[in-house]
Amino acid sequence: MSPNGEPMAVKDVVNVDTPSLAKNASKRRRAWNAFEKVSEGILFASAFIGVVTIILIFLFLFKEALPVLFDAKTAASLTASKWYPISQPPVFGLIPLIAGSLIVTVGAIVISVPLGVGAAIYLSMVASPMVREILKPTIEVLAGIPSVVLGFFGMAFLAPVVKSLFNLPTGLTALTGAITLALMALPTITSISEDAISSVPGKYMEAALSLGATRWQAIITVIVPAAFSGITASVMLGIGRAIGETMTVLMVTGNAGIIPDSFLVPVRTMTATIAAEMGEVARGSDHYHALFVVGAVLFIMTFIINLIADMVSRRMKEVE
Amino acid sequence: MSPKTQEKIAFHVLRAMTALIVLCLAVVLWDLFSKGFPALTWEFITENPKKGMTAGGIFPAIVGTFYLIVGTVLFALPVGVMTAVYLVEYARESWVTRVIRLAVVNLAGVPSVVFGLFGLGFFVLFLNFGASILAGSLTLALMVLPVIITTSEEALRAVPNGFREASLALGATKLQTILFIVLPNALPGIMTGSILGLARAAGETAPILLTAAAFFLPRLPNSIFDQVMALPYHLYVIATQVPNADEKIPYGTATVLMLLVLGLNLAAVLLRSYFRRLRKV
Amino acid sequence: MIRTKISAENLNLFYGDFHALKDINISMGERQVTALIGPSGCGKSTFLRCLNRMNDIIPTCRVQGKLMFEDSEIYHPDTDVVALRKRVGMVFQAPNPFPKSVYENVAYAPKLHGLKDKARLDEIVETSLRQAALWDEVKDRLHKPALGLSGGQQQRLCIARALAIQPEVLLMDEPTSALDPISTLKIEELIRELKQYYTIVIVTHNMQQAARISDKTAFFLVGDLVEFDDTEVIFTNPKDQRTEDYITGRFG
Amino acid sequence: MHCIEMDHLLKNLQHDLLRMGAMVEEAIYNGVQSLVKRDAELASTVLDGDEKINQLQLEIEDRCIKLIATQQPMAKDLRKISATWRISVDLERMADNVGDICKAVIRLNGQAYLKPFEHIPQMADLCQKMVKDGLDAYINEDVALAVQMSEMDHQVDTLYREIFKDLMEMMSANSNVVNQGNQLIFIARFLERFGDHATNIAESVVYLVTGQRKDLNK
Repeated sequence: MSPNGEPMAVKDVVNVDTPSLAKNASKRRRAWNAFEKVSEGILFASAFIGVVTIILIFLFLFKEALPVLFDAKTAASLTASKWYPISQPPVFGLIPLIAGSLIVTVGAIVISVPLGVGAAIYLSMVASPMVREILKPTIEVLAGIPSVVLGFFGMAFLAPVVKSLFNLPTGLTALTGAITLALMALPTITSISEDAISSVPGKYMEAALSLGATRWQAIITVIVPAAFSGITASVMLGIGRAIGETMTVLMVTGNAGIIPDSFLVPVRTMTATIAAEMGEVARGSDHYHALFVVGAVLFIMTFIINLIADMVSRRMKEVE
Repeated sequence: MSPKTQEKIAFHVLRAMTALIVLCLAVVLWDLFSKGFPALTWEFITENPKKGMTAGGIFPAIVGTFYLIVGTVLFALPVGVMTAVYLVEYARESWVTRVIRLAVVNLAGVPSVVFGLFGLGFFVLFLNFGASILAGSLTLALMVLPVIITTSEEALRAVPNGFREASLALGATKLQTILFIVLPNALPGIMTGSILGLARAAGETAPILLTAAAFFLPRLPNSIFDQVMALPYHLYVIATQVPNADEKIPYGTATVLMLLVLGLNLAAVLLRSYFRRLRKV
Repeated sequence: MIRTKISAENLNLFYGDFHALKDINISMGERQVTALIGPSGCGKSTFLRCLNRMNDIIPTCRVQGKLMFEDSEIYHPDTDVVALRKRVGMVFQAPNPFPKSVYENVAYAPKLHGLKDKARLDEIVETSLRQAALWDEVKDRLHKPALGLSGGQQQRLCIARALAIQPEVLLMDEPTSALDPISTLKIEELIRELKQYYTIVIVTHNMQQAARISDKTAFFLVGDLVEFDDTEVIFTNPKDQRTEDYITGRFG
Repeated sequence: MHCIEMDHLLKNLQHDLLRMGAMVEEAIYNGVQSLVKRDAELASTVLDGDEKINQLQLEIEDRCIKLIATQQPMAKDLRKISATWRISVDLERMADNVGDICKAVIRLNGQAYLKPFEHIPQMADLCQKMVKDGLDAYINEDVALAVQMSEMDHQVDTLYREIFKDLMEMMSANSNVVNQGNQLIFIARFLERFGDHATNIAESVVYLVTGQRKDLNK
């Protein structure tokens, strides 16, 4: 293993443009240095587009929502228990819409969290690698189904089932909405929880097993708590996805603007209201601005959920 | 009950839960495809809708969705990747960086219909683009931007720091290191993430509902300021607003949309595994 | 008389408020192997990374004092880091070849610095690989992925990659800590060979390694350069009690 | 994988030891010559040379220490260093013995001898051969040769006893020769010691090759 004798004479070729350590020693270096500066500027500018967007969204929602809030009559009706935008005078009660969004979301979460987390534990800790390699992408296919397609499925397949099962006048109910939304939230929850659980270091499991725990005890007492922040984040994202979902609920919840008293009645969510009515209102009318109020409320609610999710995951990180 | 029995029961319950999810998926796919595939004829794909959308094809909707996706890519991909590069490679911990991150996180949480409202207020009305491909694409782009930023960030962070150090130590500049080492290594991840983002954009209805989609427009758009039909919106319209349409039409439309979206997803998955295999010797 | 290649005069380095290097005075000779030893966190790697300014990556890092590369001040505001790094190459703790072919790894830096001539590149790749004692093992698989090589081969590839731009100084940050004993021995042999042409500064956790391969040894302790002398002196008759304690394993 | 560096350093060390051995060989030859030829001048030259040998011994010892400190020798490498070190010590003592012989020669200061030498040159020849054999055995790692040296040492011892007996008889017969007789007994005694040290070299060689201790000094 003797190297090939003489040092190479490449220096004349490679280092030709930098005889000294001084900056800008050559044209080429000067050009690069300038190019570096400009590039960083451009990158920074594009990174700021996100910030600009969120500010603009905020501004536009509230700019368009303000006229309703400043008009005493319409502002008063916001707390009404009915959403009758085309009656005379119109009633823009937000409560049924918020209630509608909440009931559907809660329903979806009640269904999807246990299933999703359970499946995540199964995939990451119980299933053989081959089964996981097949099932994880399979479940992620659910995430790929467009909401309008799921809505259509809910309408065409699920609603008749719900209708005949509970003997209802219509199958388009909060329950139908909750089930379809659960289908949408499931892959998010499963996939992210699975990642969180899988990324718990294997040594934890080994340590627990070496102390005489069964795999199941190790999973429940060590692995899942260690992955808790990731699981929480997945649930929060699932909630966010469910509450902001539009087309599915628009198509399957029946859209009745009243406060629901059970899961088996039609409800009207905030998102569906905007989607359904915005196309038909006159620009600049009270109704138009009222829909922006709905949008603003929705925006704030999701904002808060995101904030909570962020805080939870940050606190968990600090604990670790 | 012994721990061993507990374990057995628990594992069976978990297995059943997983099976239930897969079963749901199977039902959805079976219902859609069993009724949708028979509708997929050459005419259905290449012809305009007829008789008030109760018959005919969905060609304009397919083309419209295609235009919207292309528009979205053109805007979202460069901005998203550049943002990610800035955040991963340049940003130092400061309030500016924190604000950018906060914005991205919150942008990801904004409901699609709110993007629609914003697109309507900003692009359609304020910038006066009208309901158009341009307004729709920009709205969709803003919506998928966080997806692309986040996945690109992850892909960039997954590039081992050793590569950067090695390149810098060899006398490469920061930009050269990013261009020649970091980005090529992150490319599979970026592409996978971007395709997943686009798949989402392709299937979205709410943002284009208010900004781009035409209820019925049996011709192809002439410019980016034209309205277009789009597959998801078309499905919504015929499923809810056209009471006496042939069942084949919504099912067929849903199937085409699914094939498009799942195809994009599949492409992303294949791409990822292809690059993974390429990595290994 | 051995010419001084790198020297530090009252060099201080801070990470934020943390004083990581304290008044370092040292002078390293041309074509000598200088080993930096000391317990973890003693500042030896930090010092090594000053020499090609890899510490620049860390935002909170501040440097005071004088650090000279021949006649140029390394931390002078007008110093071009890129030009510096071309002359001061580095090999890292874990082998980190780029996920490219063997050939592309070695050709990376020459290409980067503007060399396009294919024949010339071929020549550089071959010579660098020969110098790194790797040529015979990889000459039939130059265009296969570098990640298919063994750990020891990867590290020698990294050395070849650093040699391809003909640096004058080679910094090595624990280059064998991730390798098995046989590969380690090969790298050590290589270092002895390379010292004919290059000034080598090596950080090592392994005192014995420092003893085996270096001409001079510097012992660092919590940011202080405690002792710097001929390796044989350090290992047979250190002047400072702390050095003695460390190398005899009676530390702490 | 063979450590090239270690081999290189060991070779240097070995080379120094051989150099030292050659110096000792030369010293014993010249020392005995000075005795036979009653050449006090030669004797003092040899005596001066002793300083050089001492210096070389220190150098070898230093090299051994540095080798152990820096190269972490193991197994045979380690035995080689230890054997070399010990041999260098024996060689240094042997040189001292030669020095003592030379001092005796100087003290005799050209006196005419009682009778022609017979046994002492024989002893000297044997001793010289033992140094040579010892170093050959060391270089070639030849255990057989090393073991044979035990026999030579035995002969040296026998010769010494005879010389001692002869000289005692002569001295008790004639008190005028006590002084010269004493000096000659010293000389024989130093040669005998020289042989013992040479046997030590053989023992070191056996240890170097086999790792076993063997007593060759019976």
